[in-house]
Amino acid sequence: MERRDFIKLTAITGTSAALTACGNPEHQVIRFVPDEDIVPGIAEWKPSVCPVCSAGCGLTVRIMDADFETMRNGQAGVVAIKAAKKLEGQPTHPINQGALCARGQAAIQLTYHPDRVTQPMKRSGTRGAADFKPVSWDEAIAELAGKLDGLSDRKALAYITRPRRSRRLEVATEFLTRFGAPAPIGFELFGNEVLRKANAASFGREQLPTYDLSSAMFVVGFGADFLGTWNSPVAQTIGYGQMRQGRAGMRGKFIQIEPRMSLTGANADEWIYARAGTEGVVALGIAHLLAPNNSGLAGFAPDAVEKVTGVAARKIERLAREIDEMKPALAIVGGPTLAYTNGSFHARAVNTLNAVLAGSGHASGIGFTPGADAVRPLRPSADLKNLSAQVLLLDDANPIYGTPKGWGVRDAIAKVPYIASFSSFIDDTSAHADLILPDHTFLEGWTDSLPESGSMLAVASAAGPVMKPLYQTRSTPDVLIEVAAKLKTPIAMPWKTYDEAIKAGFDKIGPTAWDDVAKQGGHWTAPGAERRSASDGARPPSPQSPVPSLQFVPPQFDGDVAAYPYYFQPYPSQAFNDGSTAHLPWLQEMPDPMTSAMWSSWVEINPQAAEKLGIKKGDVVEITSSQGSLRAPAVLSPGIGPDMVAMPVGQGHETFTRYASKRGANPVTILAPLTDTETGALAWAATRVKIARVGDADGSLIMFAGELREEPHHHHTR
Amino acid sequence: MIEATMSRAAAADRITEDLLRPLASPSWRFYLLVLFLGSIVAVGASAFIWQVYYGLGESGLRMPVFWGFYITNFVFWIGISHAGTLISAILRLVNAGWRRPVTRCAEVITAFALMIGAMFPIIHLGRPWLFFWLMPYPNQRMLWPNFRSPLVWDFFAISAYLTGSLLFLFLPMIPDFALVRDRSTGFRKKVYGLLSLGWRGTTKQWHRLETGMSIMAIAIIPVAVSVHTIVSFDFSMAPIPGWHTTIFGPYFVAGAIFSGIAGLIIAMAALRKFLHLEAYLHPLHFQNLGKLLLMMSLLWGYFVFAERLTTWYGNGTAEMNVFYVTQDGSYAPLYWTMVTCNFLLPVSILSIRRLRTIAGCVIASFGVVVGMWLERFLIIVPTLGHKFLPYTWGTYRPQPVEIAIMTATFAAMTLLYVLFSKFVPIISIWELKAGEPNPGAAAPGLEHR
Amino acid sequence: MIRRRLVYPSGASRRIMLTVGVCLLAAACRSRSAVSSTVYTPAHATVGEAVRGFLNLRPTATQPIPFPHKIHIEKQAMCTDCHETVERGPIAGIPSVKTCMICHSQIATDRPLIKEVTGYSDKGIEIPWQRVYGFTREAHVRFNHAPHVRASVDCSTCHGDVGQMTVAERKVNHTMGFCVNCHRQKNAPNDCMTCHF
Amino acid sequence: MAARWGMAVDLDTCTGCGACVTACHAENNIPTVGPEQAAVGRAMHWIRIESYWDGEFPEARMKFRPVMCQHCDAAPCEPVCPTYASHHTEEGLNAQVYNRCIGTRYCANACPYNVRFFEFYNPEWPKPLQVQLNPDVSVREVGVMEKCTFCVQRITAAQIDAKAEKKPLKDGDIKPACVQSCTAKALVFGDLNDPESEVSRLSRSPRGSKLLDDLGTLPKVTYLAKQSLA
Repeated sequence: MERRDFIKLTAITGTSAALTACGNPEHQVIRFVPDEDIVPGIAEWKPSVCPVCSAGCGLTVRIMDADFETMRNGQAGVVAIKAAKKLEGQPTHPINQGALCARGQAAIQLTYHPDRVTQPMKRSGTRGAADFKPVSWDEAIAELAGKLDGLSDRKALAYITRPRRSRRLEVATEFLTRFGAPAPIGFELFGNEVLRKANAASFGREQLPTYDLSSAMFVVGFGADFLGTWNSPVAQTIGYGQMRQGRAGMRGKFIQIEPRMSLTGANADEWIYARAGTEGVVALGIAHLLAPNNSGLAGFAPDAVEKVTGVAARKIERLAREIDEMKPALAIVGGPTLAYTNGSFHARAVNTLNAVLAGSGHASGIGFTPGADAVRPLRPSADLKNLSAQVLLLDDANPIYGTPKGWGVRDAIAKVPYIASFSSFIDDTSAHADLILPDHTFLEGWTDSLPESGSMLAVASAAGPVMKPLYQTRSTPDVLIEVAAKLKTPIAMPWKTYDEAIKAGFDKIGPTAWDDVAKQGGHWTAPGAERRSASDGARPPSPQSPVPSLQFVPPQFDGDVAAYPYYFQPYPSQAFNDGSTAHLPWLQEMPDPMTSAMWSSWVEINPQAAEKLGIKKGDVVEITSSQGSLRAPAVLSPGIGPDMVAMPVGQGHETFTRYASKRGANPVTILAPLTDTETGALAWAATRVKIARVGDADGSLIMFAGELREEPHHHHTR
Repeated sequence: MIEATMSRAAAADRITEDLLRPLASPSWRFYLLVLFLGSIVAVGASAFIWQVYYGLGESGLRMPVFWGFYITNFVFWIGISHAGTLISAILRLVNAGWRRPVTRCAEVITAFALMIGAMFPIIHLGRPWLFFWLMPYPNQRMLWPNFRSPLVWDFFAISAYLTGSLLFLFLPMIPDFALVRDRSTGFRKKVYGLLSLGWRGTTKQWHRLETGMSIMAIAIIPVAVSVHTIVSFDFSMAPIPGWHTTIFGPYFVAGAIFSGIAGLIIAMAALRKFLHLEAYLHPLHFQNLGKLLLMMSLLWGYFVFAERLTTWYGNGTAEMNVFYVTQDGSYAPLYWTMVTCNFLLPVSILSIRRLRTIAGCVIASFGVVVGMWLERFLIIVPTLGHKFLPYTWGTYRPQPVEIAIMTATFAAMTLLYVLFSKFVPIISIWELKAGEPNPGAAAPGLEHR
Repeated sequence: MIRRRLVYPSGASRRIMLTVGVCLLAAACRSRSAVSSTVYTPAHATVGEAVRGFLNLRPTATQPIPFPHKIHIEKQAMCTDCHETVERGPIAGIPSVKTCMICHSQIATDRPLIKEVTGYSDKGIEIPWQRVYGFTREAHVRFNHAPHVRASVDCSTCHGDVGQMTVAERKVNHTMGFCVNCHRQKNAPNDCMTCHF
Repeated sequence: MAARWGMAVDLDTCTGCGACVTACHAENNIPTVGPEQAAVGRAMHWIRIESYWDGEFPEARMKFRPVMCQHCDAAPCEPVCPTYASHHTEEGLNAQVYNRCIGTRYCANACPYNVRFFEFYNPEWPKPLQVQLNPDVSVREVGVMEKCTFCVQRITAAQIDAKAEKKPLKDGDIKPACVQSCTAKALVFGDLNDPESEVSRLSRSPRGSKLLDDLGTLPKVTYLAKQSLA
């Protein structure tokens, strides 16, 4: 039936009418007089900022006239608008230098998504049933203000958002502080608290690093998917391209060490499998061989390392030799490697290796984007665990989807008497809201970002609206400011509007900074000027200083080996990252680079392991952890250890628009609530599972590719 | 002496009687059959409308298998069409006496099979309403079809062959139409009168007819050969594994005649049974056709062997991928069924005289029809599904519309045949009489031969 | 009266093909009134529309207000005053009622027709002008005015002497032959890709 | 001299990230067909990133190869089209003329690279997704074949502007959507008739080769081999 609906030809109106009707009266639709001056057929370009991840890439948006179906005083009709047509990288932006990743390209569909929340809504059904009825903005804001006034304890106001450094967040923080509530909780499933803390210790900067890949001759990656989803992928990929072919006659070598081959690992000259939770030991093994003064690393002689990690001592020695020959070298750690209970150890281990590499007479390839202090710190994700609030504000965060059952976020949220969400879509968490105050999309309102990494220049991106709002939505910071004013005892916010807040920030940077916003969508010192060596901000130890002594902290995994024989690695998918873009049709239909899967979720299993279990490609398997179980089709991948299964995060939403609801499975639901022992950050790669084949292929695995071997028959007959 | 003449005359009359009997007012069985077949055709027609209405997506076609059942049927029916004209033309030229009862039912197959086959290139179009862009016609945009395209060659080859076969079929019917005209009254008389083009059986007319027939018989043979060669070009011109081979021309022509004979044998057996023509279609006819079929089966086997061996021996990666999937991959069951039906079955039956009975021939023929259909399918689909880049490999599952349309064509063939045999003597009466000793008595004007 | 213009060949022999084509096509499209639908698709709204598109038939545009080009031109208005973007972009642009009001908020406000215009403007609704020229969707023509204007092709070459018309009429048949011939004479590019992409 | 448009793809820098795939959808009004249709092999990606496994665990490697229409100089799809819908332009583009296409799908069968896609149904955009559609590119209807055009709309626009401003096109002025978005700058587009253009330079590279070169289709896309040191 669905298919029939999908395929049936249906009537056309609106845009097409002008073309096909050719004066057939039956197709005449009312055309309203546009409230902007429309120049038909001629494109203009306006700067903006990519909203999809915290990298904060600069955009130029192509704008042209388009017909939009709308209502005016109760009358349905068509009006010509200036509409965004295409997002492209902002060529002068220091982070993405004109490039833009797949998720960024698809971001334009956020604005035109058919299931957007088009106006404020009030819960009309039971909690979580996602039944809402429209209300006016005045009602909505009055209601929220009322609820806030009603708070006996002002600390009982909680605000969950994505830890995305921006003036936008500053407005929220300011609002909360002045209201007397605690700072916002920055929630991100694939957070980087472990690395920030470790960098604070090693470099004195609690910040994600910026890597100088372009001048490196040797790069060692430890689990970091820095070409796919991690940190500032576009900036890093540009650097990677330079490292490979950007320098005449020189080509940098790249090695990735991880238990499951990530997209980044797939691009390595050599992919080295290390037992889950031991990656850092390999780093120290290499450091041990390279450090002139390695007493601190006594325990990490190649043989010892081989025992722990399963990486041959010979290999480690070879690596050390090659690195020594091919300097400058750079080590990158991130992703699952930092998501074990001993994540901090790995971070420190790799930082040590970098220190050693830098120490031996080369500029460290690690730097830190200046201006990290521009925003105030947020509360860590872990605070969600004991979340207890009277009023909860959800800003672009979906914790019910992104937290393990063990954190009890679902129950906590159920207990919160009043929840307001600023989301543009009804997602798993917003479905539980009592009030929805839909935000503009990044194209319709002001937007800004203060990238934490990706450039050695201080970057402040900001841009005004590139098109008029399509619906009755309002910019969330503006709403907060308005609510502040509507309180019984109004809070005096330092700014009247969001853009004022942004401007204030820019005026702090410099006199001309604000003018650049209109010109290029942000302020940064012109590329080239004030280019600092990548080691700035880092504190490379002098060659003499002894390497700090490190002890290997073995990882703990939930579930004992006998019952749960396989490590379980959920990983950010190339299309959906942490799942926040799963509702964009282009990304749903984009074939996954490694498996070619579309519209699906799947479980990656090592072929040998699969053979033992009698699992063939596409078979439905059940993955069970101590926390629960899920079902998904199997994909056989030679890029994963026989002791591990992996699954992309992104699908398996309960509710998230027509494209993502009830599609596939969500691996987060079976994660154990283990945390990194030092930082308390969620250790999302620390769960063990068992797998069982539960059925034949059920068609839920949709592949674009027919074969993933170039000579399949030679392969099969092997 | 007189008695002899009498008896001969009597024989002639008997022939006429027997062969005109089917034209007499038909029984309820006939109407039932027509209704039944007609409804199947109707279902097929509506399936096509449905497909046009919703889009070609209703078929099982997909990337990269863009051709499936429709083109398979196209090649299949064009193949069947080689039964008649070619065979009867050859038999006429070699003046094989036993041809006389066979020729017409053979030529009819050609005419109808061609009409049906020629529909498929239109049925399979993404935008069938623009089918006429395949034809050259003057227009102010100065746009012509692309004469480099084998599909355009098809258009010309098939239309030429169809015209030729229709003429070839019609010429020998004229005297019989005249015969029917003379024996009928009223409206029927008028119609057959028109059809018989004022045939009076004068020596001049007989002479003209004979010349015309022999010209057609000679002309039609190269046309027939060229048609299926050109059909084979649809595939062999594309530089993709399994298609791009020089053997396809002869291979297709042989296959066509092969399936054609099988079709003819089945048709004749049916006629013999249902129109009670035992007296005219003798086991001898089936034996002779059976021998022909056996020969073609061996020829076909030789072609397949040669084609497969060279592929396997050459061991080109791309070719071998197709080779694998057909020989021992997902298409293997179909492949080996094809070999059984086209080779093992007919050879084992027909090479034994005892088994070369009517029943035996019919069984073998059914095998061949199935086998040859599979052969066309196996030429098209596995290749398209396994081109050079394995990432793009795909498969194909036929959908209801395709199956409905295919079934309809088989029903249509039968229907047309049944109707034809109701309105035209399915065995050429005058030729048959001419075959009798001292034909002069039956057919005045043939003495000069 | 409907003016017939067949891009497709006319004449006895070809009419047969057309009829068959039309029948197929008629089957090809759902008969459905063009009610606002929740999806956008290039599918034909009605059988009628599909057939018209196929035969390239179009009724003469009947304008809600008989706009007199002649008068405006006589009043020294330039084509480009109202069809603003014709020199800059692909689309000449049917002027918004806003444009009309630039002058007619003062000029000739008392005339009944101008009152109608003002009426539309007050209601905030565009005057439902009907297209005089234009291509069907399946023609896939991407015409760009600007380069033609730059190549100093006079408006009247393709639109007739609108300056002398009261209500604009279709004086020139924009058949492919028409375009191609002109491109030949001016040896402008004649590749299909020049216009169809 | 007329331009001869070509592309170079550096397999050593391509990371397989998929930016080009989405960018192409955004630029060229390529419909998303939805899960049911994608499942039967009707997903449309004018540019795809082929990924191939090589070897077994733990020595397994993965190769990425972006494949779009190779705009062959001797394109097998062109002669077989009965209506000239698939033909070669003066600038060496392998054109697909939608309005002339009657949907025989012969071109797709003849194409050794399988880069041609067919509109099996009329595409649909739940409103208001259609507001994003690029007005410079046709929205194709049911029954026509389509494929990568090297973003001919961008080429044409650039040429018209250049003519208007009376200054010649510079190398790099024209960037198809995929090239424009490519994060690792692995895709380079330009005029092969200009020996100085970057794409010409790369096409002459010793690392360069053509896809299925031995078929003699003379592609205008050059693939620069991965220089693996492993």
